[in-house]
Amino acid sequence: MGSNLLTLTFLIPLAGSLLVLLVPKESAGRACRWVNLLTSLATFGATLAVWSGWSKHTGGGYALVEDAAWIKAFSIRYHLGVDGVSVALLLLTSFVSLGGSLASWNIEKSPKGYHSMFLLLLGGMIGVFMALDMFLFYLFWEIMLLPMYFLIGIWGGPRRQYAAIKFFLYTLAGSVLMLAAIVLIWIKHGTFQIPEIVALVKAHGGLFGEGAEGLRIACFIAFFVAFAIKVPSFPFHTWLPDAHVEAPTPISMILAGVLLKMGGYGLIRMAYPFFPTAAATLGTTIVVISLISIVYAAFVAMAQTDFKKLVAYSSVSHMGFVTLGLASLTPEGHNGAMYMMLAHGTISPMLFMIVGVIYERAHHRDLDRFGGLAWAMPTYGVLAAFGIFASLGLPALSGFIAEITVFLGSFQSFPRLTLVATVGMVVTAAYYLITLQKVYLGDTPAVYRDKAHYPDVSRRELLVLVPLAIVTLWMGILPDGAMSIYRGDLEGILEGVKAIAGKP
Amino acid sequence: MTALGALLPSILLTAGVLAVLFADAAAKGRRPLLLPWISGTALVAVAAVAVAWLAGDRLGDRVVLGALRMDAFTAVLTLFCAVAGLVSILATLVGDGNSRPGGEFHALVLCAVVGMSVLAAAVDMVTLYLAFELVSITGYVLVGMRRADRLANEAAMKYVLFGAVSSGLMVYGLSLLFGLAGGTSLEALRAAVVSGASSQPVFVAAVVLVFAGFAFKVSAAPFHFWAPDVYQGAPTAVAGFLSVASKAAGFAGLVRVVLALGAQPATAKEPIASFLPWGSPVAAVLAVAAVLTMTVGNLAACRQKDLKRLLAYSSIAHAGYMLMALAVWTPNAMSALVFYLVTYLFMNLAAFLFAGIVVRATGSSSIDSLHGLGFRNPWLAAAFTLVMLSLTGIPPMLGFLGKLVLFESVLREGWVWFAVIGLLNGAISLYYYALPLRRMYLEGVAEGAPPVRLAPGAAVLAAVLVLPVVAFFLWWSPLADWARTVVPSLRIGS
Amino acid sequence: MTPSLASLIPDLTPVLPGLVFWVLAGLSVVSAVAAAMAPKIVHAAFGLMAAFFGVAGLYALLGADFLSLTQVVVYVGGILVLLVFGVLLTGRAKAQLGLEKPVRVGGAVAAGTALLLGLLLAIGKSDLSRSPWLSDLPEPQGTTHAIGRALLDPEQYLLPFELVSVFLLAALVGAAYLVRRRRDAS
Amino acid sequence: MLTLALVVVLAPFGGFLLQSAFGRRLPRQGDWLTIATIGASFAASCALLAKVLGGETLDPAVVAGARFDWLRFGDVVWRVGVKVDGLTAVMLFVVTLVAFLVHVFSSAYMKGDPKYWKFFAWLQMFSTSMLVLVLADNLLVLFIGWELVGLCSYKLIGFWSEKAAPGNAARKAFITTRIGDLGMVAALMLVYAQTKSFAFEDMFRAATTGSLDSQTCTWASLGLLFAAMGKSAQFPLHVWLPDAMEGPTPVSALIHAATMVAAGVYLVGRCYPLFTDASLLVVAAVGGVTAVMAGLIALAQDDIKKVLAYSTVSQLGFMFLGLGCKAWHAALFHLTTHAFFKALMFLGSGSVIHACHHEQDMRRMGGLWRKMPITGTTFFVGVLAIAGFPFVTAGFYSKDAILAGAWHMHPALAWVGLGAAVLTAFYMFRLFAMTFLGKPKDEHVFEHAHESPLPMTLPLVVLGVLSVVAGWDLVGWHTKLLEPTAAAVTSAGSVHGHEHSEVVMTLAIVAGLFGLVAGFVLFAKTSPARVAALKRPFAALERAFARKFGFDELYRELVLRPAYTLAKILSWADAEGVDGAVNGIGRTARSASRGSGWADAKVVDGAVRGTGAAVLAGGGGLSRLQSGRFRTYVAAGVVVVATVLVVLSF
Amino acid sequence: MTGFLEHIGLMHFLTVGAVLFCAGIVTVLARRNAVGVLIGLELVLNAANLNLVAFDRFGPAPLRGSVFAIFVLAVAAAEAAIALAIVLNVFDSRDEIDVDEVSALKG
Repeated sequence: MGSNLLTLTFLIPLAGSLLVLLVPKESAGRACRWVNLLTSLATFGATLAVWSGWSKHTGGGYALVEDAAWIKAFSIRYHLGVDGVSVALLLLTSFVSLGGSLASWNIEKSPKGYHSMFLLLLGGMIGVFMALDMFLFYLFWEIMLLPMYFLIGIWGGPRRQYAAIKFFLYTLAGSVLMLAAIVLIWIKHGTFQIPEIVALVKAHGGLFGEGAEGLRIACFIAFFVAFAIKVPSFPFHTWLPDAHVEAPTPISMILAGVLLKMGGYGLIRMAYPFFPTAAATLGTTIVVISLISIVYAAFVAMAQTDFKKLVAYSSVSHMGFVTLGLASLTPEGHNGAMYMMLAHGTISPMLFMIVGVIYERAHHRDLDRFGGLAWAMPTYGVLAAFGIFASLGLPALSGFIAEITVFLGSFQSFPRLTLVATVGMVVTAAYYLITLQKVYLGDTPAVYRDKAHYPDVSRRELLVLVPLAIVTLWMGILPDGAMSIYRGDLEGILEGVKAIAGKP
Repeated sequence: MTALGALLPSILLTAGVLAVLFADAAAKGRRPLLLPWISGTALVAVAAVAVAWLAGDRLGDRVVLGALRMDAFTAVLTLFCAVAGLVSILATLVGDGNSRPGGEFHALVLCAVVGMSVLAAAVDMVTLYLAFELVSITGYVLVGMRRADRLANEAAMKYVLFGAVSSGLMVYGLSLLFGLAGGTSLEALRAAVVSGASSQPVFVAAVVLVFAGFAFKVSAAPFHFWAPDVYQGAPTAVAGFLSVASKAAGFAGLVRVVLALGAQPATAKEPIASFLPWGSPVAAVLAVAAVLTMTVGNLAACRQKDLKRLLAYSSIAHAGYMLMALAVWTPNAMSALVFYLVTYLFMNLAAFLFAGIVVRATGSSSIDSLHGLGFRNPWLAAAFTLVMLSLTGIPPMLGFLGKLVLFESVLREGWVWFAVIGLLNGAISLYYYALPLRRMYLEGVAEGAPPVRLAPGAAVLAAVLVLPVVAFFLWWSPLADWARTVVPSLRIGS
Repeated sequence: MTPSLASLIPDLTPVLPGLVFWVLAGLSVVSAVAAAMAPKIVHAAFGLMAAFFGVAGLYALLGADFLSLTQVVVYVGGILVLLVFGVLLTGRAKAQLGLEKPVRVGGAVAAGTALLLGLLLAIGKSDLSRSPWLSDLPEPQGTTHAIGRALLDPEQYLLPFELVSVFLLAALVGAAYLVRRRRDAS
Repeated sequence: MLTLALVVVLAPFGGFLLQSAFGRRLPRQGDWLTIATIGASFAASCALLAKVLGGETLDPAVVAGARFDWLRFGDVVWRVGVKVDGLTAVMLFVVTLVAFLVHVFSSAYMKGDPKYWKFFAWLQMFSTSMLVLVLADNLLVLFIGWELVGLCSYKLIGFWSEKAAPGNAARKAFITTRIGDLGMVAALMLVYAQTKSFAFEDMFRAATTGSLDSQTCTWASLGLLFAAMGKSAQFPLHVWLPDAMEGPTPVSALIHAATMVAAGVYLVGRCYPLFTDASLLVVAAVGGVTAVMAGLIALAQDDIKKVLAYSTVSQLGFMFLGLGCKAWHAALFHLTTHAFFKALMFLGSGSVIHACHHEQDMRRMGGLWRKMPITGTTFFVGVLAIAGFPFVTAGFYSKDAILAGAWHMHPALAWVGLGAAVLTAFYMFRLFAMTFLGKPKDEHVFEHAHESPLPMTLPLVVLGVLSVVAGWDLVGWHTKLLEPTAAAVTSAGSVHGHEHSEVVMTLAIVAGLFGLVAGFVLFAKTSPARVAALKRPFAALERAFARKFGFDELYRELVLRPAYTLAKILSWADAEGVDGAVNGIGRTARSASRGSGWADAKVVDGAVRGTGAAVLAGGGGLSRLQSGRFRTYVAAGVVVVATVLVVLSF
Repeated sequence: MTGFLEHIGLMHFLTVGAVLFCAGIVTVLARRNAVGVLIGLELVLNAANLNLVAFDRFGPAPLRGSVFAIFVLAVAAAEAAIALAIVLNVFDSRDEIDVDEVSALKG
């Protein structure tokens, strides 16, 4: 097991981030773009290697484990490992980041800073998905915050400072709660290692021993809030629209594509397995929160006039499915939630790229000022329609499979509440079609007709959009391919949780 | 450890004072760089002695001359204050204020360090009071050093008047304690407290009054009002010296006094989430003060427009966190306090150094003067950002470790709500620590702004301070273990 | 002097210490209040002087002869003179007016009385009050000799004694520096 | 047998891929390619029909082999496969035939349209998804086909989406059907929760053996009905169909006559075992009401395509009525016959519109028979068929069977059916008379009219023949096909095969003839002035019919407007409320009272800003305390010490 | 009647001390002139000294209080000197020593 492939995987982006800084000043613009692209490619390759490494690993538990003592005083270990769930999300991260690095091709404002922050962010994200020591997990979680603050803050839109500080404060407040919970666990049980804690929970039927149910629920809430801010679910979602509207296109892609999945991953890896009983008792509240996220965000999206804000709210709505699926504690629910993470992880970057393409040309995102773009830019129109219908949940595309599986799963545990969620499908259809019609159909105002300013989608942009479309289609028609990666481990985790939570 | 051995640091420093004064007189105005050299060597010598004490085990923690307890804690604090003094002197050469101070400046700094090292070791009320006052009056003069500057004068006046009144309260409190203990030594006081003196109402009154004095010294609420005005009026290096050295000495003195007063540590330890352990009045006062100080520091800082005032409120907030450790009062918490003090030293000195450099370069200490610094001098801006984030407690930086160790010790005692308030306070602090970042990076650079040049000396000093802030993470456990060794010598509760 | 005069005055010896105490206490308290409330700062300074004398008397009553003498010499002779100089030097200052606006004085007095109430309650309730009467205590001997030995005895107060020398040096240097006419352009 | 089924589906799908990829560059923009593929599919379905007629059914072994595991959850496996039985064979035949004819018709009708190739691509995709829907062996794949059909109809209705109206119509269609689909999703969830599988066999076995309790069955079947109402534009979800006429006429013919709308009926037919008596009653009620309502509305329409659209809605109502009355066999027979003559009439109206340069208002037409004999005659045959002209037309047999079934169930339902039949005959003949008979009302239109070219008239003739022949039990084709499936599908249902009760037949004949004669008298013979006079008393009624009973306005007020305002309020709340949660009720109440519209100055924007405001307010308070004056500093300290002393000493 | 005259106990001295202490605090709060504050300060220190001497006399340990008082006295002297120097500086730079006017640094 001595392979240190995992360390390599997250070191490549960090090394790239430093390398970019050393690029000579005058050719800064062109050179660091390429460094960024090559590093992202290398990272993607590394994740593929991790995938094959993982598939060759037989026997339960985590693959490619690297475990070394790090800080003896606090029994913190440099403990990395992957299972099906992490591999799937690692692949998603590197794939979306590859698209992101391509999309950040013409960043003029101090490119060296931008690309080094970009790669630092990538390193942080990859680290989060493979850390098995809770302290290391927290470390990566925070490392990722800093570059995101600068990326939104410096290269963002007009109100970027406000959006950046809001993003930073929200996530920091959440992670501070998580830190308290992590330290409490360490105090009571003396370990930061996730596998050990899960084993403890399995052995004693819950952390903190008998009679500490109140503390267990408090800790679960701490974890849940920290991750719900990231997901984001209903009460904590207000940072997302601002962050998205102000972030530059490639960063919105990564923000939507990967950062939101960390919340879900955290719930799957830590919140539910650590406190199954608390999860069961709070099940109904979580479902209600998810329902509000789905339906509320869909309605708010309908009233938006800024294209990007609309897509942001639709992300909130779709991510509501993740918490809904997880709360149902059924095989379909869990698999559906994970599938929604992967599906949304490919569809939303595509949508943000589409918004980015038109923003780069028109320099505004006001829905009412667009019209008939499908005729002015045909291929762009087709791709946009594809993205919109994928996000709408049209069958033969990945969105549909995820929604249906989550519905089937959550119906078994919360029949009446799930019916409320189906309303979301109609509202989503409504606002997306209204947008499609406002922006792409109808008559084309003169300004969008001249080819000079509004050329059709360029080869580079195609290189970003088409792979995402292909994956969405593949995941829609043959879902078992993607699902087989994480199904085994995810259901193993679910069995563990259900055994203790006492759910039928 | 002979009496003379114990007094070695004070002797060296006093010799330094005399040497500086004579050199200044001899040089008659032609102020060579001799003066900083003399004071520098004196301080380095003292630091060396302290390190020798720590390395060797000859400390034997005996009480010397009836007033000084030479244990590891004293050695650490002496080393701490010597280093702080040295850095402050170097910072003055580099920062704002007159960069070629006269002999008096060096003399006063050395006297202050004498006071601090004695305060850290004092186990007798009289010595404690004297050392406390020595540190204060040197502070008053250092703040008022720039005689021509209206603001400096105003700051000095407020500082001296507020300080005098607070120490007046303290002396009155000490007099009452003297009555209870029947003797001036803290040992006698401890004996009295153990034999039930703490149940007397006058004891509580005395505790509150004594705490008033120490609250002034460590700028804890409600005696923190002087700090923002003084830090803004004083030269930045002096402000840095006050915020680190005199505060650390204040904490050391407070530990000694609480060691005596809080003989029974917070006995009533409900298992979890008991917010105010009314076990002993000392713990209650400290806990309330901690929460008050943290909140005041963080809330007020959010509205600041001036960099030095912001750093003042930030140091008040950090005093609040340190008071938390005192309120919890367990061996674990004490080692966490020492650990936090070390992290606080590096962070705060670096922050005030950078503030000094910026004020010197741009002439004004308002946060807006940082405009576009990120592009005008990337390395300085990057270092300043790292320090700011470390003060907030963002991981891989040093500040996070300090907070982690601190909150771990608080949580271990089951004070969950106390820890949560602290953590949330930390989160709020991001808002004002990010203000400078915003000015430096997020607002782009005005074309005409001149690039800010960093003097080589300042660069070296900055590097020395910032390096541990970032790299400390790698060898974190040695410091944690070492901090743990310091505590047993304090002989708490035995 | 005819015994009649002596006999006129009632034999006060048993009551003398009490009488002296009340006189001195009265003097101190009244003069302290005067120092606080006097409209002109000069009157406040004189009030303070009277308070110093009252306290010096109390020290003598308590048998601390050396201390009452030092009190008179240092406080009245040194510090009071210093303050008076301060008052005169800043005489030209616009704000020669003595007291604060009435509402602030009222607030100050209220805070003061609250503090006094708290202190007296605390002291009253604790068992300090059951200490023996002054008159029952043994006769006080001269204290100067004992103080002198205490100051230089390494087991007692030798260290503070040395420390106070550094302290005074620092004060001297500092004060001199602050008030030196601007010889240099610092 | 299995390969045939696969060819039927994959041929048009291949056509779609090729056409959308290379359509533009192919000669004649690839219309021949698509016609060929749909032709192949039609041939395969004929072969399949012959095989099934020959009694050969798919042996289970082959079928099982054809299945493959699509998704696995724990121990549950979702299998996906193909199912061919009598019902499927009939549906395949109908769909592919009509699709083929529409392709041929469009090659002429759509000539010269800039996006000519794109039209055929989407026609192919539509056919594929319809065939997937029909061939699916489980409810999930059926649902996938169902939604894809919705997508294609969105694309085809909104084909000319440069103009706003088609775009809005397409969106309306998609969203209304999507609302219906909610029912399908609910049904899916209900069934899956208990049986953990979607395959029809498992479902029906569970339904019959009772492992699916009747309560779930009823709710599931009502869900399916709701979806069917959406897709087949039954009352109250019918609002989208008339607007869908914005699409090109061949689209209306293919989608809104034969296939898509029929999918609803097919769904109910396929999942018949799920329907308990209670749900069947609802089906019948919905069918009946829709038949009558649609008939009345059709009466008052002047646009030729809108009349046909409402007649489709009415006929579908008829079929649902039949299904509701357990006349499963009759309803599906009517489905097939209706497909033929309705497609005929739509294409006929297409050729009329094509001839009169896209003139759709009947009031401007008249006397076109002389100018367009073939279209005229075939159209006349269609009118007779739909009116149920006795013994000759197919319509008569199928409608009669439904009425017989209805009569058996409950006489009242039969009378509703008869009423609808009269209305159908009446408005159909009115349409025919106004278009083809009488004097031409608009010289310019009449002048210009000419007979359509061969590719448009040939399909009309074929459909004309079929709408007559289909009725005769030539080769007893529908009995052989539908009977076995009927037996398999309905439990001990009292399904009447073909037996006529004489009373009903005579009534049906009388109703049909009466309608035709009345139509003839009123519209061919009497002058328009007298007709107007006759109609005057019913003017108010007519206006109500014309405005489709105000359903559009009703929905706009009840559903759309509240939805938009709710969205606006929530969006404002999100920016102010949830975000500004901390800034106190007072301020939000005040800004809400001042005409809430989020446009007013953003008082406090966002939770961080909310908490931020609180923090800043706190900071503000403190900085006021930091007044710079020494006095306040000491006072604060002393006050605190004093209070602590006083408190602690008590 | 004469009882209250003979029996003078520790309480009496402590009370006088407390009154002096509070008078000092009131002076500090009430006086606007910086020198006035110094006067108040001296009063507070005197009160403390009085307490020390009183405890020394009534308490068991010999003469510890007086030594402490002497040191307090020394400190008071030095402090007064420093404070006065600073006040004079302030007077030089802005021609007034009114504690309330001197409030440029605030917020």
